[in-house]
Amino acid sequence: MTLHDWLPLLTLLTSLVTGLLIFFLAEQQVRLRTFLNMAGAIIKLALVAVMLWGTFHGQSYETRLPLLGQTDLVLRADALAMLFVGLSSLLWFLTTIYAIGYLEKSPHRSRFFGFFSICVTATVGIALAGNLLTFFVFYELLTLSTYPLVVHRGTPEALRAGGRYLVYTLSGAALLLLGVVWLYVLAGPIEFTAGGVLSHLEEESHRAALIAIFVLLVGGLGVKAAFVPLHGWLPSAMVAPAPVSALLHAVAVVKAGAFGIVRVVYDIYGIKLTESLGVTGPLAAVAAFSIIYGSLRALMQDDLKRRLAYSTVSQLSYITLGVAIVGPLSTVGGVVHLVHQGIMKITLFFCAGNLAETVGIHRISEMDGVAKRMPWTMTAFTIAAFGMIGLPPVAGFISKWYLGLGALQAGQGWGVGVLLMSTLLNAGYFLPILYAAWFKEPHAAWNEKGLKDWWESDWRLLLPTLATAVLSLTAGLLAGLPISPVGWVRMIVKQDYKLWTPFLGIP
Amino acid sequence: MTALTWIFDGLLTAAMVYLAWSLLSERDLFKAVVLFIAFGLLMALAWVRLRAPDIALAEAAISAGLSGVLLLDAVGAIRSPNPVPEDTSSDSG
Amino acid sequence: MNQPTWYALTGVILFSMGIHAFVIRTHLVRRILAFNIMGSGVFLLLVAIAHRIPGAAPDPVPHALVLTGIVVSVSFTAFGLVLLKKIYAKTGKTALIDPTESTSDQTN
Amino acid sequence: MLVSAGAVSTLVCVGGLLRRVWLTGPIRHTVGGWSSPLGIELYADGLSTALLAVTAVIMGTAGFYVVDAIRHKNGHTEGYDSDFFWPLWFFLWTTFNAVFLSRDVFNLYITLELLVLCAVPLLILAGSGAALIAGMRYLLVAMLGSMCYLLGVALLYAQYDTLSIPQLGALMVSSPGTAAAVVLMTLGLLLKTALFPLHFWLPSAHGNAPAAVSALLSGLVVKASFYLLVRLWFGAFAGIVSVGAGNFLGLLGSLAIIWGSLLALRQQRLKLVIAYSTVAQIGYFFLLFPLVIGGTQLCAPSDRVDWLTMAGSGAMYFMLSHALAKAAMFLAAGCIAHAAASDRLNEVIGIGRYLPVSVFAFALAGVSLMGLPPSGGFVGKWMMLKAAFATNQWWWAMVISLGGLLAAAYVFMVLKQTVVFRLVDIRFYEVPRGMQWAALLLALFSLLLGVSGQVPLDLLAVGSPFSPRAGQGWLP
Amino acid sequence: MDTILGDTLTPHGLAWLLLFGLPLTLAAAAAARPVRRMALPLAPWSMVPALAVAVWPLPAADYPWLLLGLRLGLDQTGRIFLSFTAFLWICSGIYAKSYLAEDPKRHRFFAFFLLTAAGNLGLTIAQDMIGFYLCFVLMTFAAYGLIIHQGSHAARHAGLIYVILAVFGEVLLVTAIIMIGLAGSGNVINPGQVVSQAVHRNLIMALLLMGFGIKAGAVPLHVWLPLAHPVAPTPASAVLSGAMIKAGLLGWLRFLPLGAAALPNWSALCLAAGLTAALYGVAVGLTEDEPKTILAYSSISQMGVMLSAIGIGLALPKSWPLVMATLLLYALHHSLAKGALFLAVGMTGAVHAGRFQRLFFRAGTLLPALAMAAAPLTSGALAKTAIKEVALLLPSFWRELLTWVLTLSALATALLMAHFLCFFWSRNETEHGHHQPAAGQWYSWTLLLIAVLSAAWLLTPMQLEPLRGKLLSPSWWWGSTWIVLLGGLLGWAQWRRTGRTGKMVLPAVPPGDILIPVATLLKQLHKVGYSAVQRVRGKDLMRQLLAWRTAVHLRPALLSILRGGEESISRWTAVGTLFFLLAMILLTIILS
Repeated sequence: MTLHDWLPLLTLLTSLVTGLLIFFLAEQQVRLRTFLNMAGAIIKLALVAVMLWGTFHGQSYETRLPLLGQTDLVLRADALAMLFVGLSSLLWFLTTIYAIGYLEKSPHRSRFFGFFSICVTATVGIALAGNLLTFFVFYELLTLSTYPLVVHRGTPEALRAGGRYLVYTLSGAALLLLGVVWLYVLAGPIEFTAGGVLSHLEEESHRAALIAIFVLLVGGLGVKAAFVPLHGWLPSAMVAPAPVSALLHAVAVVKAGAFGIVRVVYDIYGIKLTESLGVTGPLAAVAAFSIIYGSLRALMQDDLKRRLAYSTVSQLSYITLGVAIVGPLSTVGGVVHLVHQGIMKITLFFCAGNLAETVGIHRISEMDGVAKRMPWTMTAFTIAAFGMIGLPPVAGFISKWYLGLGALQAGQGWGVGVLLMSTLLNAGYFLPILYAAWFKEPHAAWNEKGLKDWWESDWRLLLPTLATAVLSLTAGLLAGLPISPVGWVRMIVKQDYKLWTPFLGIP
Repeated sequence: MTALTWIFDGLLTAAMVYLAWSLLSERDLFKAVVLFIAFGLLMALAWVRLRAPDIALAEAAISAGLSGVLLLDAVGAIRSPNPVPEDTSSDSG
Repeated sequence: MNQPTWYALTGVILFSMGIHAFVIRTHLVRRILAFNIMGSGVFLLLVAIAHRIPGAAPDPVPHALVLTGIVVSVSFTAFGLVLLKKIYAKTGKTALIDPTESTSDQTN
Repeated sequence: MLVSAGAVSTLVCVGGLLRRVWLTGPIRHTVGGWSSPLGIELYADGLSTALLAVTAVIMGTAGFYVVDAIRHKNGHTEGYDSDFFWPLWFFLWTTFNAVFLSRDVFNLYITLELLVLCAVPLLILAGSGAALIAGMRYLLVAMLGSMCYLLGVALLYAQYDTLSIPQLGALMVSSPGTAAAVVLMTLGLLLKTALFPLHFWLPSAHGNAPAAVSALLSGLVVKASFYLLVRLWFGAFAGIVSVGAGNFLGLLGSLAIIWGSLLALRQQRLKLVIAYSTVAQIGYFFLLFPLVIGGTQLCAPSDRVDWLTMAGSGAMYFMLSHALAKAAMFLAAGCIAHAAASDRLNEVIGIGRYLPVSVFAFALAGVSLMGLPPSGGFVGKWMMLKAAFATNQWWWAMVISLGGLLAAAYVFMVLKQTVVFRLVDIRFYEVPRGMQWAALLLALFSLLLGVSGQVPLDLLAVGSPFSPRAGQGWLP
Repeated sequence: MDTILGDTLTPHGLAWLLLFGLPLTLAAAAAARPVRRMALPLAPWSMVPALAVAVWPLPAADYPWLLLGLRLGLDQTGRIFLSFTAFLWICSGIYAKSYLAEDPKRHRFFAFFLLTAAGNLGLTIAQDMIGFYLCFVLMTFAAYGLIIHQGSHAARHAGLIYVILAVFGEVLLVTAIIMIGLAGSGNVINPGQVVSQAVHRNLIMALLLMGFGIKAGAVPLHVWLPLAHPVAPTPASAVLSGAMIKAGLLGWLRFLPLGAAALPNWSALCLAAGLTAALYGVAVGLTEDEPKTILAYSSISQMGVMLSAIGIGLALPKSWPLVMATLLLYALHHSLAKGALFLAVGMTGAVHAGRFQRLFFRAGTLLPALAMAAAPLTSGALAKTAIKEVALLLPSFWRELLTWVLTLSALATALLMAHFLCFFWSRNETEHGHHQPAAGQWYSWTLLLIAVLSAAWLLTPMQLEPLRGKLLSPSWWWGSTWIVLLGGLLGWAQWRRTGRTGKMVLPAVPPGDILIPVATLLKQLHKVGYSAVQRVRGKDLMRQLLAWRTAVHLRPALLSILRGGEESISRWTAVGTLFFLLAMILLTIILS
């Protein structure tokens, strides 16, 4: 075993060990806790950077530990995995800074940061999982470690939301487990392999079973990916503290679901099989419905975080739509949205949290003129909102562009219709916020909670927000670079899926 | 086997069944226990009939004797005036 | 029908009477009695089947089993009676209330 | 001192046995040189060794818990300081070992009776009226069950002239007498195992015993009669029981899962929640029967060896993990009750702040009950699910899944109560660390079963009773 | 690495970026509190490099790393567009500095002003679709800040209408460019062949015409224009009408398959829509009494003329170079003249200034108005004549129609300009309280007037040079003069007839005309839709399905089954019965 074989495991351990250590810290040991948090996040970032560099140059990293019979616990850093790992470790780093500022002086911080780190461990585990069982193990770990975060405040409302979260996610996981087991029985150990691993099965004799398994798997994953009507947990989970919402909506939970669907379609079933089973159509329909429904519901919310939550329901399904519209371009659009949605949505939640913490704003109707008080926060919000609408040069546009191209390429023009409809609705629920914040006069003095400083708020709340906003902007602006998210995804599509066509735009 | 033995066995088993029945349906507990001791003695006879003298001895001594005494003691104890329950409130604990 | 079979039949009858009484009687002493009757029935059956070959010496194994069984059932009886006395002393009851009452907390 | 010496020596012996079984396969030992049927023959294969090991772990850890509880007793005594406690404790341990090592139907009967005669006195040590009544009911149930069982034994001996399980397995043929014996023995054991709808005695017994005893009752005692049932159905009765019979037990098991879980959700005392959870989990174990027996008919002959062994090992694995987890839960509940002087759910609100270790132990054990990875429960569930699909019995897979969800419901119901903020601070009694860590240790063991699943699985496979080669008759 | 960087590090690569980046940087500076004092004086000059590039063009540059491969460069179209656009922005910028000198929100205005300018200049030099679209979006959304700058109710209403239409426009456009991109040109603007041969050609055409039509104020998508122009600050109105709506025209020029294939149906549609707009705009404008609104409707009318020229191009691909030259000329003329007129509206205080200034002001307003009315020697004459020349190439029906309508439109425009001038001048005399225009306003306006006079003649596209000589000959004068005179007379007469109040016989059409009924309809639809959605709201399917808590805690039936059931199976008799029953079932199963 060389260091190469241990890197994925080490990446996992950086946050796991941090989390476990933090559990044992007393509430008052703020400095030590902060040090541990930051050290863990930075070491993880460094390890991820090394692996990214290696993956980019064609190296592979794999840790294999015995788990059960012929099935190992496999952690493998392929390009798709690194996309997700890179996203989550970077955003973890930022969210940790944010959370330290956000939770200053609130109780139970050791518990919070402990579970927080474990949550990230689970996410990285999901990303690096090299087979279906490993994926499932971390998928469940994620559910368990997020629950304490959702109910962190301990209010009746939080407990209710936590209960809902559990009902949905555990039911989803039960479906998923059924699908996973069935698939293992049918096809033996399932290692994620580009192009799918089920090609050795005779499609005809197993057709019904394969479709049933697909439905189970996607149904199970769809709960976390917040497909309508499996999304009910997401809007109520917004009672959690803002860093948790950021985790739920951008980094970990919903992403895990969407990422799982990508894995199922590309690395388990393979495009060919998925298409010939005839399941892509219904999947695309579900995704389209979620996109529209989520946007419509978002339009009706006054609570800022609720609106953002429904927006997630809608945006998440872009990823699935990209996958379900079978084609290289839509794949690029869908998969890259995994990253783009993440950085944009986390910006929005950071902003919402910052507004709530600094000036006590929770509802959109209270946001009149807030940009005068918090121009930087609202600038970040504006950038991210434009990205969500899909306007250039923010990252969201790149996703939309490829999704649209892909839908047309696959001869599914209705997909473009869905995108446009969604764009209009997104504009419908984001632009009024921007208008109110920038152009309306404030009603009364702000309910000041933040620092009156040179900064408009606690710098730990502001800096991560600005960083992610800049990321959203650069991810779109520098899309031509091979190391930009979309460049990376193009590489994945080219390498892993062998679906490269000359239409991908820039070589 | 002779008819006599048949008759004896028949009577013995019939008596056992009858005794069992009556002791199980007897209203007076004390009487029931006495009937049970009698039943035990009949059982001992039955063991002898089945050529199991070792069991017969054991039955007479242990089952009829020891059990009988214990039962009588217990019946005596619960017939005595009802003691005040010490602490009923802790029952649910 | 031979003699052992006759006794075996008696054993079955005793067992059935015992089990019936065990279930429908509530007084604990009666239950313990019923248990003993059941036991006697089973033992009769066991010894009866030891006479598998008519005339030959009976199989010693069932005898050993029955002896052990008698010891066990006496232990049960004795322990049951001790327990009964304790219950009586504590609660003044000689019959079992339904378990839902003793777990008691199933109200709304 | 004596207590630790006893515990340590037993642990060492079990360890040695485990090593030998692991290395050389099943061991047979005839006590005093007398062979069956009169003599006592001891037999250790992978399954029994695993059970011995789990018993040793639970008894050892719970013993440690008790020692600490005695040392720091508060007003809320649970009867650990009785003079009878330690003798009964070690007798119980002995009888467990005897049950798991016996291999003839009568020996098993005797050991099972002895088990009851040790368990009920331990149960009533709590001394409350409810405990006495629960103990009495348990005793009566044991009486009824054992008599039925014994009648079955008599009927079997009458027909086949042997008591040894392997010999019976080779000889048994279908006949009304045999069928009656099978039914009587099975029903007697079902009653003792508290399978729905015959579970009525269990919640009050397990809910009213001292916590450490509840841990043994729920963790091990019900397993003993279930173990017997497994040995019989896959050893002696293998030629008799049909797919329908297996499905019948599976059906009862499924009902138990639903019924037990729903009632657990309705309880307002922590220990009763856990007790009803045991009712539900027992149902889970019984899915073993349809999975293995049904599998013989429903899957292709070439696959049978693997899948049936997998189903059996999976259920056994689930049982082992449940034993550890359930014991951990009761010990944790004991800590909570010790601190709050009550185990009513509305009086332990927010206790997690004061007893983080105990609540964490409860949560970890809950993970295992729900069958979430990484836990022993997950490994067992995984294998059972796999077997269900492999033998084309997907409906049992549904039940298995549902069971996990229902378990999650009541586990989180408790966790929710204990982790919530409490506005008014209430003083709790100090809970000694040893008690808390004992619970956590067991929970961690249950988790460990999931992290390194292969070793115990290999152990279970040593002379597995579920392999079609081992059970001679039940292949069509 | 070189392939990724493209031309980024070459001098011209950096120059292009500077051209685009300078206004952007200054916009950011204008928004940032610490440096905004320094930013404002520099603001107008940040557009000078753009003008310089229009004069001395640079080779195109590629930036593969930016967006999906940005390409900046200038062709002939771009050059002319860039020159008048940049010029107008510079003039407006200087004007605005004085005009808004005391506005407390001037920094915000300049931030948006510069952002809009950056977008407008950028889209002129963008040679790839995504770059073009990016700049188009930037311009569109930044202009919102200009429109609602005053913050009045009317301004907010105009802003709302504008932004709704803008979002629709963006959606249509992005669809169109996605389709074009997929049809074969990737990201590079490559009209003509690609669109004309695309499978979805008609759809793409419709999307492009509507998408850019919103910005270009094509009827019936023009409704934002008469609302937005009057409420925006004057310099903003000038660029809105002078430069920004031309961006829509540029979009058509860049993306439609002009010169590639003859599309008679689309040509007919464009011609019809354009001619209708040309007349409709004037007709509605004549009923208005607000100078800026009148000018806005005039713009609608003029854009209609340009759309009909596009229609000509769609019919005659071979003559496209000529048609395009005409269009460029027309756009140049209209942009400068309309810009000058709008700037004049902001200088009404001049009538109270000295005599010379008043005279200069009057003459200065008359000049662009005459140009609009195509008086001889003006740029308008050149542009209109060119279009008439081009119209002669059409087949007979359209040729006749176009000639007639163009003549009619010229007359109408003259009438409208007379209406405007009478109105404007008279109002100046009656109204008081206007500030004297500052020096910067005079100075920038004068600069623009000079351009109105000269630019069309200096920058006449090569293809139209013969026309220039023709127009200078007096024989042509009469032909155009009588129309101007007639129109002017009619306008004056009308004004006199209504008693110098400008009140019309016809009731004034509210600005936004067809928007009013449409808005009412939409409001009703919204009400119905909203109540329908409200009804569905809260009925979350999954919540109903998975409400185990409800099931367990609230459903009394289930509760009583649970409790009663557990109680009844706990009685010993029940246990006995169950025991017996189970035994019998198992026995039956085993024996069967």
